[in-house]
Amino acid sequence: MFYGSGVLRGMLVTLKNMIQSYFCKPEDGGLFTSQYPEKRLPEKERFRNFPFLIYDKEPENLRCVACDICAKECPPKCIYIIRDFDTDGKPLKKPKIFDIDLTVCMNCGICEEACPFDAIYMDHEFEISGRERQGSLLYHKDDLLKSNEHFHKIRPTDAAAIDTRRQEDEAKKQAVKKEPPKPPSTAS
Amino acid sequence: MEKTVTLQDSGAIDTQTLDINIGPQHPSTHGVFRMNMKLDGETVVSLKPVMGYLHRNHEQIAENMFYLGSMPYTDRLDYFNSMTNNFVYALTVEKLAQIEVPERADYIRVIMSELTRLVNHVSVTGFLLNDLGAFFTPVLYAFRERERILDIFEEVSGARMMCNYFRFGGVKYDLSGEALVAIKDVVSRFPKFLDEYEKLLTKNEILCMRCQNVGILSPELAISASITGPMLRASGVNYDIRKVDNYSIYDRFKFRVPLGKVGDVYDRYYVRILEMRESLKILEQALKEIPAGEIMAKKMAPFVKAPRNFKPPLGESYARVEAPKGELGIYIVSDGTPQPWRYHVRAPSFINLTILEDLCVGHKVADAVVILGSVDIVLGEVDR
Amino acid sequence: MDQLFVGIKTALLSMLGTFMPDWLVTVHSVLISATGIAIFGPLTMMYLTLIERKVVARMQNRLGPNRVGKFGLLQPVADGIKMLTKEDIVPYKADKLLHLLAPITIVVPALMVFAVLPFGRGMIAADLNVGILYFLAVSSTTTISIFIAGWGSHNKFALLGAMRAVAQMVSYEVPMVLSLVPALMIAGSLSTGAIVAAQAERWFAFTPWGFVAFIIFYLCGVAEVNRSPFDLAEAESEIVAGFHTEYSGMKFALFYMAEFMNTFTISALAATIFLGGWHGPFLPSWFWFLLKTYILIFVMIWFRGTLPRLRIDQLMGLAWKFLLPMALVNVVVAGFWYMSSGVIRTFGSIACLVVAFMVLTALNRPYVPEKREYTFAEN
Amino acid sequence: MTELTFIAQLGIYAMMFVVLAAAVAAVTLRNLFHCALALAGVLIGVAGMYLAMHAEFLAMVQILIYVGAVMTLIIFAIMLTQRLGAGDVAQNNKQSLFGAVAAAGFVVTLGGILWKTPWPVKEEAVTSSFSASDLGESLMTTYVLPFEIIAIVLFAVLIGAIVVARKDAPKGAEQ
Repeated sequence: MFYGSGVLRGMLVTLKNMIQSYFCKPEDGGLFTSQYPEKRLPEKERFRNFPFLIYDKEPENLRCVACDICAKECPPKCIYIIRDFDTDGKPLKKPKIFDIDLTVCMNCGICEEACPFDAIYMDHEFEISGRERQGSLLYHKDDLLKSNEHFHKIRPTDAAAIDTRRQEDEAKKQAVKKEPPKPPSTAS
Repeated sequence: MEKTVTLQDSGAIDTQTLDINIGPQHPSTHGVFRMNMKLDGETVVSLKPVMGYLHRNHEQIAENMFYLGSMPYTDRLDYFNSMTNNFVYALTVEKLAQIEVPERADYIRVIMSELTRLVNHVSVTGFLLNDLGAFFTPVLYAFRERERILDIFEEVSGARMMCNYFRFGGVKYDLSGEALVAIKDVVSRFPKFLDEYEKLLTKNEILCMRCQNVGILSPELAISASITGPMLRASGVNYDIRKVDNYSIYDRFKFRVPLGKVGDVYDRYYVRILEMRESLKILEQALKEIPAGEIMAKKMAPFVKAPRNFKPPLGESYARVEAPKGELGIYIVSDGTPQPWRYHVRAPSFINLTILEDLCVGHKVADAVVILGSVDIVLGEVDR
Repeated sequence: MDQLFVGIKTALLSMLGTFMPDWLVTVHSVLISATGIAIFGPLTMMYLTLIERKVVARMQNRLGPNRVGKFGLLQPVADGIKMLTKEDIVPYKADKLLHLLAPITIVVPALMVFAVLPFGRGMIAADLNVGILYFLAVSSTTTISIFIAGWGSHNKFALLGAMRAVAQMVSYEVPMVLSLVPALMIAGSLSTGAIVAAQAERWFAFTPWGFVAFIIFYLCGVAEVNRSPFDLAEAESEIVAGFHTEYSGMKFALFYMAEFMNTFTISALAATIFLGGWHGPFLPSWFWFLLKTYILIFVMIWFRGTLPRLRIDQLMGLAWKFLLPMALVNVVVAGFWYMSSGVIRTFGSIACLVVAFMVLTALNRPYVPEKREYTFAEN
Repeated sequence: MTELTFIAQLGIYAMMFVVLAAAVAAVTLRNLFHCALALAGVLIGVAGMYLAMHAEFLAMVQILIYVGAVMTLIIFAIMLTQRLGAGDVAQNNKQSLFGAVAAAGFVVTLGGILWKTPWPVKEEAVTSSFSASDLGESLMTTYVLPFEIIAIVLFAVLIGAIVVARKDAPKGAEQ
């Protein structure tokens, strides 16, 4: 049409949006920003942030056996594990030191994939801040430990699937322990 | 201020060029990128791009890392489209190790990369308008749609921008029911948004004045400088890798490739809008035909739990993908060990930047900024 | 209600008159209206910044500032305190005197211009019989302060910004003055009060020439104030922040204040000359004046929320090759409108103006958007 | 009302002093940009004096023309030429003594003439209120010929300026 019509049509779009922001719902053109601290968006289950170690019921019997696979798999190498030894020097299946440097970790989730003992999973908690660069953001074992209930709370379906799988392995192991293993010659 | 450059013929007053740095820290260089410009008044006389501020040694790290380890690093290449970066890395390794990808995984991959194309094109037109001076309104309309797609990425892969979702031989998680419903909802709502977006922008006289016949890229220069992506198609050259290579399952979808005629900033802007409409067509077809089934190749099952002892056979392979910014390719030479011997990324933004000087000389300072915006670079990919 | 403020002033003066000699009372009457303006000016500026952020936010489907105070009402106070406490950095090789002089010389004209605006019936601080000329003269001195800012901060971007700003302001003053000529011609006097009186029964904007003059004056006003789509001087995407790149703290706040007060005064003047100033059916006169002015300010904010920016040579082209001839044609049409009467009066002038518009768009071929077609490759 | 006129008188004398000071500064300052600003100060001071003598129209036109346009031109010239605004321009050269003598001679002769001529001041010219519309009428009726001639001169100047500017950018003009 006439020379200024494109500009006017564009301005009508912004005016329509301005009016809609008062009257419409967020889906069809209304205010789609949420006021963060007061009102939070629903968390997605697969959302992954920094990892955490799982323990069943008490913090002592954590699932991690200090096999160091996740430390080797981690691309930016931010996990540091030292195995625990009992009084007379025999290695134990528990980590004495398990540090994750959150300033280095890029929450890619490969440690969760590689861990054969379902010991390390990605957390949902993202409001983490530290006053200085090295100190508080280097999480030690006790900062990382979280209960299985917490895991169920943040990731219900995954936690349930993992628990059923662990129960089956448990049952299979019990079954194998009960009747003695057949001699290898007769194994087909 | 070095020697004076006499631009007019002899006898006229000789002027002095103003040496200006549209420096690494500047509101409209889309990241840390410096343009060392010589100006005569407002007109650009010479322009030297300076890059490398965001170099993170990605290729060297990949050569000391086992294969799956550098998958999350590919997210950081073109941090706007992490899915297409993963796609090309997965394709290269699958070509190297001859891995067959199941049907459903291929469909998921196409859906995800077309969604990233929507995210990228809609944000780029928004940023282009930002360089033109529209005070953030088009960008925020674009980001409203981008948010909806990023929510889908978060629901599917776990992270909004750094998805790390593709695996060699398939994808990490399956596409749940509600995720499919959410994607259908976004895809059905997008055309209405695009019409409103076009009503705001395409016929806008000021946009036409500022973008038409600015930064014209001739097809010959584009081909000789190996420009790819929307920039090449805006100059009228019909070259879209989805059609040329037919990689993955793109040959099953009916879609067209929009081509411009003049090849200026306006054509690059409008070709991207038309490409978004084509991506929507692909998404509709893919969402209709997605089959049920496996999402991970049988061959790769043992390596899911132990990624580090995945050793592809000896040899080299180069796969390329039509990333939203152009032809993104990864070249790997493997020596049988779990770590690639050579790993190189062909970054489209880097190569599209080489002709920035030819486009900008003769235009005004304001045009140089707009031309940089229309070239659509992301410094993560340029500096790697 | 209409004479509320005038009543307050007269009451004050009579109260003062009891114990003061009468010459001191006249001095006080000037002082009262001066303090009235000195309070009103910065106050509108503060709340204009908030209104602008809220309106542009709403256009972008978000809320805008709502943390400081109930609906973000204390946001301007917070901004003010922030500006006061921010360190005021003067570049090393900059010219200290000029760097300090620029913000002062840009705020003074912005405040002086309020004197001539008719806020309501009988509420003009100084009803000069050269009101409009006073407005133009004072607002043309801001070009020099932009020069001082550009040169004083010894920064290439500031220099570029100053050059652009001055070229823009000088070349937009000509069509602005010429667009006022028809209104002054019909009203017969330069004083703002007389112009408002002349629009008692029919606002100038409702006459054909008045509408065109209003559009031209308004566009030139937006350019004069360096606001979008003509905000070339402080184009953040090209030359960082133009002439006030090197300013921070209170000096930057002064530039900000000058820009917003100029926005208010230009809209107020456009409302006075073309939208019948404080004329309005039953609401009090000063309310009508503020309502019209804020509507025009809303349109300026609306421009900022929507339109991209013009390039420097297109900007010049628009002023010299489009607005100026249009304003000249408009002066002739206004004369024709004044002389003729009846049907040919309105239709004749409208036809004339439309033809001029078409001819000018035809002549400005490079600025008119071309038709583009795109082919689709199948394979 | 005598106190008011006394304060007004005081104000006018203060303004005159400021104008004189600015004029001296305009000539003697080292940095050329500061001189230009001092000149702007002088012009605004002169406009203030017109206001004091109730010639509002003349004051406004003075500011509009001189401060708005002429000063802009001067500052443009200073900023655009090399090394002019940088502030280290040599102030005086060898002929400064000879210049001073010539200036003193000029001041003396001018002062003498000013002092001796009887300024014929008619009574009603001072008190008559003079508005812009009277100026307009007189321009259109009695002085219409000079008005037209000035218009033609300005027109010629405009065309001249465009022609000069055109010659400057023959190559890049039509890009």
